[in-house]
Amino acid sequence: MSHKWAMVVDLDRCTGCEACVVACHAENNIPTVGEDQAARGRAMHWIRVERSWEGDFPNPQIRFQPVLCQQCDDAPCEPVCPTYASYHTSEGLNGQVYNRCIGTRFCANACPYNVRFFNFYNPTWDLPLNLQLNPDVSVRSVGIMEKCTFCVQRIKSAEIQAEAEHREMKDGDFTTACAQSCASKALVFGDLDDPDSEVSRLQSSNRATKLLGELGTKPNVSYLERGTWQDATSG
Amino acid sequence: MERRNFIKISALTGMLATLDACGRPDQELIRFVPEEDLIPGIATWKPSVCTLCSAGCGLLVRVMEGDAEVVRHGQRGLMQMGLAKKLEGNPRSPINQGKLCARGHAGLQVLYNPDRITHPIRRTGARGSGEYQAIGWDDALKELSTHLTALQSAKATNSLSFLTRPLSGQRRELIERFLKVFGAPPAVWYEPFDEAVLRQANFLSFGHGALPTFDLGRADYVLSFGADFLGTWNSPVAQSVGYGEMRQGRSGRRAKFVQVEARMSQTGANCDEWIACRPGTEGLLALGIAHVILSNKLAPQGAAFRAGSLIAGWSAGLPESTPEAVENQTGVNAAVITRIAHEITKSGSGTAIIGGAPLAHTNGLFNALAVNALEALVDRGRDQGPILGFTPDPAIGDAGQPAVSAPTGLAGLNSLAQSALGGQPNAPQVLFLYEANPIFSAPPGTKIREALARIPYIVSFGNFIDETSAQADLILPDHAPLESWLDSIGESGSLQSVVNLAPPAVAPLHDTRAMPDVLLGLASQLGGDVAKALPWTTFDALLRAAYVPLRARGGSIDPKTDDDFWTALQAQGIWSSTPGTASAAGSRSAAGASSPAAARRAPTAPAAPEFAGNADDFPFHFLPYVSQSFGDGSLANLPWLQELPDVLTTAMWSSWVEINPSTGARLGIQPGDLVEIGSQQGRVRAAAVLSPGIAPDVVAMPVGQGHDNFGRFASGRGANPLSILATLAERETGSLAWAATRVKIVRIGAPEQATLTLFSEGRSGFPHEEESR
Amino acid sequence: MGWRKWFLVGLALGLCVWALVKVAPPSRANPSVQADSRGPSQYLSSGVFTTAHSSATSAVTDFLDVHPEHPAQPIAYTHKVHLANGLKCEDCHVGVDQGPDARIPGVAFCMTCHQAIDTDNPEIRKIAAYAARGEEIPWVRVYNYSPSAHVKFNHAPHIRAGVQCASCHGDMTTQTTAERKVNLNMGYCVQCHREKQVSVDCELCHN
Amino acid sequence: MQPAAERIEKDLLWPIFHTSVKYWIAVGVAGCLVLAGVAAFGYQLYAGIGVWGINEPVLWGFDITNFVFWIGISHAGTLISAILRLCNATWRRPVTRCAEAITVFAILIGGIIPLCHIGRPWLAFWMIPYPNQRFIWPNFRSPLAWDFFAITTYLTGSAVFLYLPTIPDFASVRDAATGIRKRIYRVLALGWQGTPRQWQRLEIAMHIMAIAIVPVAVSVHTIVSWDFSMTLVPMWHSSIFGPYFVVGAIFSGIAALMLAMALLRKFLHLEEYLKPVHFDNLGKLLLTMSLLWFYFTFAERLTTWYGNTPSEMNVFWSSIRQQFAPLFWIMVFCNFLIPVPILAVKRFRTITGTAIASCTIVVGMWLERFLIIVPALDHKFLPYSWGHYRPTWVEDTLMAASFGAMALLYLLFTKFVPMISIWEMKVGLQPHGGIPVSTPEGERHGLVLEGPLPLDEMR
Repeated sequence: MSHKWAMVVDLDRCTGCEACVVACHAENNIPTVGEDQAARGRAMHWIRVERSWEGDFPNPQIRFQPVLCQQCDDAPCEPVCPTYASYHTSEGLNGQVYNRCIGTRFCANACPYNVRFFNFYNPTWDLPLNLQLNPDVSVRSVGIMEKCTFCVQRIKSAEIQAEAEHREMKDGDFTTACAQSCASKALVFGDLDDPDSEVSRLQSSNRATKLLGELGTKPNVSYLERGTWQDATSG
Repeated sequence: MERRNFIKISALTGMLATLDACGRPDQELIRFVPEEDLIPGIATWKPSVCTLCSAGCGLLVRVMEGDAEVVRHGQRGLMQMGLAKKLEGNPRSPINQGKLCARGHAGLQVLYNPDRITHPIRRTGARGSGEYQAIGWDDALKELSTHLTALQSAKATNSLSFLTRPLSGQRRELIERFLKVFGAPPAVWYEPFDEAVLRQANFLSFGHGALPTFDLGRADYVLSFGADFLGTWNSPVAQSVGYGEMRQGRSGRRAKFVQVEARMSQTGANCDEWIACRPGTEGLLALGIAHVILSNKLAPQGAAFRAGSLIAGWSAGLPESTPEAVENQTGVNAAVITRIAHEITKSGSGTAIIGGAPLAHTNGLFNALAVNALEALVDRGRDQGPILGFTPDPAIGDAGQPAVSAPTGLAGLNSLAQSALGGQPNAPQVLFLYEANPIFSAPPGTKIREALARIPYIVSFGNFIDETSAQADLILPDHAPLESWLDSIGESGSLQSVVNLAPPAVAPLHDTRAMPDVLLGLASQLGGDVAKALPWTTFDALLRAAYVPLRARGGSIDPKTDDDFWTALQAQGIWSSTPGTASAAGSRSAAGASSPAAARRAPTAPAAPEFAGNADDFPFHFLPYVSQSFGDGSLANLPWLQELPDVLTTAMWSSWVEINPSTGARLGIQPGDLVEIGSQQGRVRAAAVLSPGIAPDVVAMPVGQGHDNFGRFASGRGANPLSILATLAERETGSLAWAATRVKIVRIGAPEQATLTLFSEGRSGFPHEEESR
Repeated sequence: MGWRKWFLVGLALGLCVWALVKVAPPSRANPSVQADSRGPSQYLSSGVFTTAHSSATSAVTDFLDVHPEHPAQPIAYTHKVHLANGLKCEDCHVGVDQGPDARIPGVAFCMTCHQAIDTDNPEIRKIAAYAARGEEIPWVRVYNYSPSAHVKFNHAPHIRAGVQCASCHGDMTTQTTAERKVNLNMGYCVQCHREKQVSVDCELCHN
Repeated sequence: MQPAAERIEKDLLWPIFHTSVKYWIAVGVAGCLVLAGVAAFGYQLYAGIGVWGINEPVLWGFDITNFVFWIGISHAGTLISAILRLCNATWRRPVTRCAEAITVFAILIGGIIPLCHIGRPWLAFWMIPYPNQRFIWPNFRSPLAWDFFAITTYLTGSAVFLYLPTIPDFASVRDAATGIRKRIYRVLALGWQGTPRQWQRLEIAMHIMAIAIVPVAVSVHTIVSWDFSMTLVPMWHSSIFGPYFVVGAIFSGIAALMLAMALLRKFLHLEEYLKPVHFDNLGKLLLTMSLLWFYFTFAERLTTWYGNTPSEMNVFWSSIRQQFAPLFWIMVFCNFLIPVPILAVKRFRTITGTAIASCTIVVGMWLERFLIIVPALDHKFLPYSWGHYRPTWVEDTLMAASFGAMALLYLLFTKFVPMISIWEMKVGLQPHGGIPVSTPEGERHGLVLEGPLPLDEMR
């Protein structure tokens, strides 16, 4: 059975707590770059919570929007890579093959969402912080581009598990680290090829939009817009 | 490559490889025989308890085999052992329901922190000089027990003091017992942001001296007075779960959420309507809304039960608090007050929450009682009873929720300091320090630093050097939480009683010992009554004795024998009572009326807040707020949290001051400028952030940075707002009124002189930054 | 005009030295260090784990995909004998059919049999000595991937698919201590996957 | 009045056999720059490319700016000399060689820069399609792969194009030199004897090359422009980029050429060969290109402004009004406002005048590359992730090194090869301005078929 992995982000549920950000760091061996590097704009957050202000005191409006790799069907990052390090996997993910990456950084320039992150140095962990590293995920070295993989290591192990139990994968067998940690259930991950999955259901919501959809990148991450409050008193 | 060359090269390089391997320390270390039998590459999930805040979320720890450098019987070596790789929420926990917040995930970095103290050390240089010498556990404990026996023989047992943060569960129980039998005064539970005021208020209004539990998933209208309930207040994960439901969980019913606060918090950022209210007048605003409700008969007057009767003039319909009058006091438009009163009563099930800054004023208790009364008035529930409830206390010994009576927070700290400085006969001779860092987190007025300098012998159980434990003479490092037996008793966040209990998830990495085990060891060394009162040799024995009785209550675990119960409890990590019965017991009810203390109490008259510093010299209210990442600063040494961008300002690795753009324009302060905040107590410097989400007469600053001695990740970074707080206390409960300080603000220099690291370098969305660009 | 040449060469060298000395790489290891106190040492310092190679040699061997073919082991173990005595691979290499890695048996495991069997054998005495000291036997890995390959291999599915151990590890019945009979490089994997018409999607192994 | 054949021989071989102190100093300085660059690169390899100023989201900075700049410079020589050869402009003769030399060296430098800029240079060979057991090939959909092939083709092409017409001159050096030099030049001259058949073949070969190199040259810079325009990045994704880049390339190329000519004329005392008429002609060409460049720039900016797409306007204003405005307006001055008057007015179109214009244009065109690359990356679609780019000393050093390398290669070239084609000059000596009487072939090629003057006469 084929899979089409996708995520739905409900902006009405998102509280901007950033649990997803740290969960991602923990799951995917993302290095902390330190203050001076962060100041140079080299902090690595595969998922970030973008915040925008509208209006002014006393009525400021704030919008939170988690942005991660949109796993586009027509990804601008893929064709530009001269070595196929960035390519489209058989399951429709935007794969990033670390050991094939020679670091032209073309993919990150081509990405409209700025969700690709470059290892400007060999990442370091002061001992024994290295013991926190997840053995299922490779630790990237200098000169390599990296990005959200939809926790492909979890996908793989879930597939292997299902195969070992001689069954098809089902919705909820696994989820990504960010979605798993999301208390308000703003992030939902699943398989669009499974019509009964929750993502399939949510994606058909009339609040669903795509980030920069007009660019035609066909993202697999959908956003559900914020709702509004209907005043019961004024009927 | 051709076969022959291949062999040649491999021979050569193989040789070289072995050569350069010889130089590597990890090759020289011996390998210990593994202690447990793990299958490589396969993860096992072990329950644990999150200790990074007091909410008591249940954890599942992903444990996998790996090589670690450990200390066993005094020797360093490599061992194949189970290593914690990831923390997840425990789905069994009724509190966090399998979810986990940003802080929680970073618990891993407490365990693996490079700055942990790896073995007992004794101070050799002057206090705070950082000169220590390693010392064996036996010698350390001997030294300690000799000091204690000296106190006993000198009949000065009451000059032993224990300074820690509010704990729950058996650690608290153990400490209390130890002190009691030893003859020492009760421990000082200090925490800058303790919730004593709210507990007292809830005790009076609802008969539960505990933090509230809001079933937000069912709410139609949430009116929050300063409570950052999605970020840092009470039980954020539980409340976030409810929030998600109240927004999109029910088709066709989306609750309205109104936030009242002077500085927009992360929670406030999510609201539908944001109301800036004059600091400290939240209670008056609540009464204003109540007035409209009562005068328009929008809700039956008796609906507030006795929560209302605690407010003067309630029965008369609060004639004083007309919207117009309240507008003058609070600065909130009368029309808005009236509208909200109508909306909240008509919306279905509304609820009012108070937390954070409103409680941290001299009139905090009044604010709390007023909001509680409003809550009682509007929260009549729709179908399944009111939104507000209380987690029933499983009543295990008296180890449940921190008692309101104990000398909590500021009061306790003050008395400790005064007795030490005053040099009375009962002045502390020996001080135990555990998980409290008052030198960093207490206002300078408490003189705690000077007081500690006077105490002859200080023992710290901390596993990090921080400002306070740097004063210690002897440091007996505790295990990291994931290496220890953990237990906690849920105070809020669930309508079932919840008991978390977990065995160590991983074996200890360093030569450390759990504080409870050390105390028990001490007790047996001291002998006599102390030993009799604490017969257990290890903490887990104590835990078992304490929690096995739960089996009688049924609940989530229902085994045949005590042993089964004990093993099941360890395996699941959670015991929770059966929902139905529990919620009935826990839900707010007239039960409060029966609490005598409340009955005796005279109705509270509206009170205005007092502030330290007059409005002319110090024109701004100073609002230090609990940092999303660092809490009260005790988590500032976790790199993941340091590099986590603050969601509103996107600041990393630094602290900042939030100022309203109009104020900035008036004082010629540009975004990123270095500014100085001065109060009567002192001054701090940080970079300015111009934020539309703050009132013009308020400046806000996150707590957590500004450590001068807290490991490589936190030291010398940012500034500590607590260090300029006045020692004002809430009038009745005496807990720290941390929002009652007034300050002035001066521009010092250009952004180049400040260190503000923003994750969003580009147009951050602050309209004013764009203009300045 | 020879001296001029030398003068210029000297100038050039001087410039190079200046370029090398002037600035060292910005700190990654310790965020709290100041910008001016940066030095290259942190990339090698033992207090820090980095993905960099421990030495130039290891970098070169890694680049050339070169491995010692028959590393010396602390114990002169013989697969030949054990297999001849009817032991199966997974008896000792536990977990190979359950997960990604196969365990290399530890001293405790060896002693379960060798408490009794063949105790006079000097090699077995060595093992006993390890056990007595409470030390693990420092076996040397024979088959492993360089970290820079960023490759994840999982034994279990291969075994379920009926791949013989020998097809990747050589015929152990003829070996004493393990030898790297097969150079497990990507070409080897891909070839087999193609023959068996298994997916050769990069992310099957690289993530 | 044309100098006599002997004078030509003597003047043009002079620099090869005589070396001045100035020359050594120049070589020394250029060499130091190159060595510094090598050192900086080594340091970058050791520490990681983080020692550059690039960051998220500006992942290309000085590196690609210089890459495009040098590829641009490389477009003068071959293209011009090819075109001039094909339309048989006789005044081209003294110009062609130094032009072709510029091309070869610039493309060489431009080709090396991408190898230095990638994160893991030791794996650069993966750009080459070679059969391997992993069954992996380069991604031929990637503009970078196209670049790789385009540049290598252009490099070999122009190298040959430079070498062919040099063969007879190598022969003359060979005959003039002694000892080891003689042997070296004998090899280089490929046993040139100047027989009619050799002349004929040479002519045909040069003709083929001249025709073949033009489309290659055009394609190269078009492909370079596609590195940008094939993406969705605002202000990059534009169909005008192909011609725009080619024009810009020729523009900067001619400027560089004229600069080189002016310097050669001064230091190699070629006043009688590189005459004001050459600068005048090329000056006119430069003027045309300047106007063309302005037209393209104007068209590009105007359409963007008129289209008023928010994402594009962010980039637009950032370069016209906000942080990049100073650079932008300097560029306009350097590329248009300063050179046009100088080149348009006959009185100013002197050697000095054109040299000044060329200088400003070289600077201006470098700025143009920078302004195409950085502001766009700086202001991509999501304002939250905008960034800033500040180059570090490493990038500065590498950039200086690229100029140093150009100077060094050129200096060495002048030392080993006559900078003006001796035999072509001699052809110019023929009566009727080099239009011979004999065979129709000769007429087409403007060449005398009695073969060159016997070389022994020249001593």
